[in-house]
Amino acid sequence: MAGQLEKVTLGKSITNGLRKAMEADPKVVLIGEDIGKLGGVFRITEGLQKDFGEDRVIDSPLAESGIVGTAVGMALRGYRPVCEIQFDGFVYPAFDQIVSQVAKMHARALGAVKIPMVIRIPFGGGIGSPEHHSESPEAYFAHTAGLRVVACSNPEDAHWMIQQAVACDDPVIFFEPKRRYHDRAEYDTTATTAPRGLFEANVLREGTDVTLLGYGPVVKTMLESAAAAEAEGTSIEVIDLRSLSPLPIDTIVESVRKTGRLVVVQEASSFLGMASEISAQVTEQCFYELEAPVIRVAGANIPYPPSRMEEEFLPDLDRILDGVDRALAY
Amino acid sequence: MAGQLEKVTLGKSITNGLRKAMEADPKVVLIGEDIGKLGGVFRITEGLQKDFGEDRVIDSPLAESGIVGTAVGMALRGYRPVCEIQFDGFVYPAFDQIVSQVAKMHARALGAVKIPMVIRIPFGGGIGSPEHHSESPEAYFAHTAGLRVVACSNPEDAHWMIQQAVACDDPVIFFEPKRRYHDRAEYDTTATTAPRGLFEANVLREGTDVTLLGYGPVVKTMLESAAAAEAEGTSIEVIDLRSLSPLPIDTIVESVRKTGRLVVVQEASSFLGMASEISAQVTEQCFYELEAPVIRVAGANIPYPPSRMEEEFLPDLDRILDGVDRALAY
Amino acid sequence: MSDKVVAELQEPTPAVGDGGPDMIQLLTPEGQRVSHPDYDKYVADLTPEDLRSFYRDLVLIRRLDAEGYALQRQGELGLWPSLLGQEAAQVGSGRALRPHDFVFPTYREHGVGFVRGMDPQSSLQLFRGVSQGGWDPQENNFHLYTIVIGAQALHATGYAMGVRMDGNVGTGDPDRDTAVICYFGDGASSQGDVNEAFVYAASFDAPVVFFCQNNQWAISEPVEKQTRIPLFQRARGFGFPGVRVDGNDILATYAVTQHCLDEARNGNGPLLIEAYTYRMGAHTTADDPTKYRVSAEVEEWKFRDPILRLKTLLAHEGMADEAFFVRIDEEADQFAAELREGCVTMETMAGETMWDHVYAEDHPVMEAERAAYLAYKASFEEAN
Amino acid sequence: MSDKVVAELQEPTPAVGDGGPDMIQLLTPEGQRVSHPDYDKYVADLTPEDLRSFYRDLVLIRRLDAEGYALQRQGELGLWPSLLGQEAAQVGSGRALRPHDFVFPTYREHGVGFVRGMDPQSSLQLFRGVSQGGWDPQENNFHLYTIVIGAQALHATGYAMGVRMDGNVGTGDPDRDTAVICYFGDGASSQGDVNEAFVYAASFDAPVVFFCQNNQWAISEPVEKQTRIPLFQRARGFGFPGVRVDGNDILATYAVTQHCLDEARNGNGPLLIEAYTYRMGAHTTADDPTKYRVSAEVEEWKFRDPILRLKTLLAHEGMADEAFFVRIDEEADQFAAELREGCVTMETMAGETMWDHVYAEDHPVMEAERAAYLAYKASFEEAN
Ligand SMILES: Cc1ncc(C[n+]2csc(CCOP(=O)(O)OP(=O)(O)O)c2C)c(N)n1
Ligand SMILES: Cc1ncc(C[n+]2csc(CCOP(=O)(O)OP(=O)(O)O)c2C)c(N)n1
Ligand SMILES: [Mg+2]
Ligand SMILES: [Mg+2]
Repeated sequence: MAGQLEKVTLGKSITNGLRKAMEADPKVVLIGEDIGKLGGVFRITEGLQKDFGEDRVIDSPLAESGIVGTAVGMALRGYRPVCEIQFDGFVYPAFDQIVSQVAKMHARALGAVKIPMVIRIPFGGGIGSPEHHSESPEAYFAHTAGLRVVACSNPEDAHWMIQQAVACDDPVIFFEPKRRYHDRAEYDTTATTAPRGLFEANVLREGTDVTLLGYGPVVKTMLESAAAAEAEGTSIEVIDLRSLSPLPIDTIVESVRKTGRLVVVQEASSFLGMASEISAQVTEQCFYELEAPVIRVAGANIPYPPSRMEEEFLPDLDRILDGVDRALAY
Repeated sequence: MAGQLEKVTLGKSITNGLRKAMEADPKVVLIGEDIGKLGGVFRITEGLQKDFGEDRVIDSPLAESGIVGTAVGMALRGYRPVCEIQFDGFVYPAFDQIVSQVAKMHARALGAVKIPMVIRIPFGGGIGSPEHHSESPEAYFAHTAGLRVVACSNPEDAHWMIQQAVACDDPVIFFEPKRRYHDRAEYDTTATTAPRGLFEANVLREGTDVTLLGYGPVVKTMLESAAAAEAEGTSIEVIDLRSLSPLPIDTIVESVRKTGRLVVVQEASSFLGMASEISAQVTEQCFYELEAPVIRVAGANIPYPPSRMEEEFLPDLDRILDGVDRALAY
Repeated sequence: MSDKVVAELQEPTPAVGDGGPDMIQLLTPEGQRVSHPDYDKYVADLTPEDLRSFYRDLVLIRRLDAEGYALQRQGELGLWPSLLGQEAAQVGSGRALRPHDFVFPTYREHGVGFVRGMDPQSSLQLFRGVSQGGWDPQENNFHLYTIVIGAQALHATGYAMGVRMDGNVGTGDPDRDTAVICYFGDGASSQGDVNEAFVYAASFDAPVVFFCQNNQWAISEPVEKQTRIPLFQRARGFGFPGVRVDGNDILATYAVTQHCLDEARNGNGPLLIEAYTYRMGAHTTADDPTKYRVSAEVEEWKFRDPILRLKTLLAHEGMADEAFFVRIDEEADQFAAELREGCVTMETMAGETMWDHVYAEDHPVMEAERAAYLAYKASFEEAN
Repeated sequence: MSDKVVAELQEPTPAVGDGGPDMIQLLTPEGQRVSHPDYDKYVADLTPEDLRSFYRDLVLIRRLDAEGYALQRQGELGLWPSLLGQEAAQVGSGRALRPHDFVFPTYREHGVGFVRGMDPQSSLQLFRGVSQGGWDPQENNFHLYTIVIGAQALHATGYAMGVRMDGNVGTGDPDRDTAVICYFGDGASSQGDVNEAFVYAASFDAPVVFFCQNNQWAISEPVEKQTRIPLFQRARGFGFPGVRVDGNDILATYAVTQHCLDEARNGNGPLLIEAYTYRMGAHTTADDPTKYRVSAEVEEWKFRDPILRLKTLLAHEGMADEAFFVRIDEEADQFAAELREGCVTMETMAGETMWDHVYAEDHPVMEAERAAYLAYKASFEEAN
């Protein structure tokens, strides 16, 4: 049977994915600030409270530790809560609950309880917002054992990944590239199996000279960079990391063994960011294959700047190509 | 004039350092749980409330966000607060205040206000404690722009570093190796100038075959490992990192240029830990000098285990020497 | 259960929009001056001149707000959080402060900043995206805007603890005794930090007045989501006084805030004021309130407009004539034009300044990254 | 300020050790049964057999505690948090629960766990260092110990929200209506999480009873550091009932907890109980209370011993004879011996199990690290 191709935004793909997850399992509940009537500040939960009721789409009081902490309790009662954190910079009040409870409770119980919980976080910059609305806090979570951390970059992935995250029996921190919420792509919205596992990387474009790796909002920029480089005769392999923890290291290593060069892109500050870990692991595994050190194209080690300066902060096409050039210069 | 050599424990050295800082500047105040009459659960502030009064050694209510948040307010009023967090695993309730306020307020004010604040955190394992009492959360802070992060490893350094941290006009996260609190060393307690800057690494032992780098509690183990290796004919250079952020990368690079091999030791989980950042930076700067990839001897990527298993988790002499062997095997 | 507690819990919660019998009011929505035995004294000395200047402040900040909104719509600001409807709460409380008192605002206290003497441009910087704050808090004893909900409550408490440590409480010297005021919203009352601030402030007798503008909404969530009982009663769980004032009544707000600040300065802090008011506009320009609230509610609150009622009083009591009102409107026009001019000409700082104020002391990474950035930029110049 | 609020705030805080007039008591320290109009009914049906079994529980958990202390002193446990003095608070509240109610303890509720039917060894695992918890919370509806102060208050609230979502509140069916009880200490009342739990629980009418054992100390800090007013009054700031009970009086604790659980099950949650008690020992075996409290205070509390007063009642009312008390002591000796035996033979798990339960689903890093660990270990075997 032919699928139904539809052009859907990334945001709406998450909405649809959440709806499917809620239809599939009555234990799935959503909790967060303004996610009911308003549908969330990004409208990701739009229409869901109307259809599933106030017990399944819960407008929470204004307290993030409360959102995550009560969700832990609901998980213990047999629910599968999906928390919405309104913006990246507002997840920190919940940090203690996430690091000391969400991440560790399964281990504490020697497996006797599960915390099948998703924490959705719109992340990254580029939307012209004031302080705390443009951060990339993924490293804090990826460093924390007991959590799984993923980031989607395109509508079809978003649609599937959110469903897979909800189905996962472990806690998943789910990063959404907020400046890509309105990006559209066509895909089969009636398909019944996911194109790939939640914790797999995706080679979006094959190439031979350099591997370009990133996740979330920068993936689109990476693809544009690869296209531009092709025009100049450089063949770039582009990988969407998708899973930050566990790290799909085999896919990365396989690509680096082929190209000999790796450029990792992220909006987060470079110091102790994902690119550093990837650099360490890839260098360990490909010590003799690497033609150049792993090049990190990342945010500066400063607080996210005022929005009128953010273009100078964010990795753009030029900075990515500069990174590629630096890798090729070895 | 000859100095006064005294054998002092690491814990007592911090006590003495705090006392000197409080004598030197009446604006220095301490705040934390149980730091008054009890002198803190590790007795680091012992005697200070008696001598400086309840306004300068403040027993706080049981709330860490409150400790750090009110300290920010005191800093704005012109004080230099030193916060004590009782154990590493209890810093997370204060995470939001640290990441979004302590780290960013100076930048937010374009330099018009300073937050000269120290957050002392006893860290690391090896003392047979239950959950949350043995963690190594340094990477969370080192990843956060706007903070400075240091760790002491021996009494003399502890004595000076705490005074330097208090004198620093930026917020400093000050890690204390709790299982070394009772270690003693002899030094000149009457000296009036610090042997080195707060943000400098210290080459503790020169060597030619491998560079061994670490901070805090593992430094002692590294020295023991180097001694053992010498007996087997391997010459190890041992560096105490001291400053995790900013990273004294030049000292590290200089050593690696000489030895060609680097092993980094930490108790924290390897994924996105300090060793990964150091690996990335060193590989970038010493790509052609490295004879082997940077080897990371670190905690496993699991929550800190029950104390009867912690010996299997912590980097010990054997695991460090195994790392050295792996570096030498290339 | 003790009968007293049960009785208290059975006190009826006032209907939406009605502040209930506990609410302090000195000026009715109709512009009638009403008397209150405890609070009359705080407004007794106000001259017609004072009241006219109150009026002027209200009009100017409403205009400031309208201009902020317009500038956002025209793309000059990225976002604007409107204070429409909350003018009296802000001016009334702001005017009750002494210069050496210290203010911790949220992101909506443009009016308080204005009466503190802040350059009105200041509020715009953050929302234009040219800085994340950018003023010196010590200049007008007005701290930077805090966006993370509730975080400033602890800063205010710590600052007030510092004031007490300095000995600037209860000396009886009005130039010395200092109070701290902390603004936050109804939604913020749910945050751990705000409640911890209550604990600390009570434990250390901190000279801080918590000023909660209950504008009935936290984005799309009504105040009933945050609390079952009137918010001013939160304080009684922590052992300090709470009072509800009509936040659309500038006289009552001014009086109650003065009283509470005095109490704090005298060493009887902390205290909580709930200013019962209403957010007439959207949460910010990014919000669409039609999704979650009925316009009838907004219409009802129009009858309680804070400016109109003072205008009525001034007119009825003959304290101001038509010419005065015209003059203020003209001043507001002028003010708005300057504001707009200042805004559109506000410059974005050069990229390399990003590294300038991350640390107060030298930092090698800042230097290295700034240098790399400049070299990278220069490489484009060269290429051209 | 409203006079009522001022009046309330001027209520005298009871002196140390005296729970004040609001404290519910059914059994005096002297073992006298006193009557209370609201609560007598909850103990009216208790048979002498019931009271003897209360006594047995009290004695056994005191013995459990003494054994925990001794085991720590002998190096068999890394740490032991003693419940000495808090036996009645724990047994009284624990016995008021129904099997399908759910308990969220701190690290000190060994007594509650015991009356829930937990294997007494369970409490020892964490302190012996062989696991960080290690039991299945669903087995006795008794959650794992929570060490991070206050974190469990949100878990309990969320669990109770789930109970309500399940429709298991207010049906009138005793096998269905479910309450959740959350234990925490006086110090914990200052944590943001506990106060957020109050907000959430009130907002969602969660069937949760917050049970605060005010043992007067949070390590070295007296309860006055955390609050100016009696802790049970915290609830009134959040719009739900709070009650203080004599936590050394097992009858009152049993009665008040039953009442509050019933209220919660009927949909009238949340509620707060402050059990006024005393930590007779050190905070844990790592603590030295001589640094911060006077022994006279401890001596005073000895007169309020929770076990002695029940023993007096049983003896005076002829509900138990000397033989009974001897038998219980013998049972306690036996119990302690088994506990000790179980503790010292408790095995440490093999190193490679560290990776077993970090994730519920397969995780490549766990597999890789476990394999590397085993290979590393094997390399030593080979070397020998
Ligand atoms: C910690 C945190 N969580 C979420 C947000 C997003 N947010 C901004 S304003 C707001 C509502 C605030 O409501 P209230 O405290 O009533 O203040 P008001 O905006 O009504 O003045 C929210 C949820 C935030 N800024 N900080
Ligand atoms: C978040 C956090 N901060 C600090 C600690 C260290 N700590 C353990 S128990 C305790 C005191 C707790 O006092 P209280 O809540 O009164 O309970 P009690 O121990 O008296 O039963 C402290 C500070 C902790 N476990 N968690
Ligand atoms: Mg509001
Ligand atoms: Mg206590």
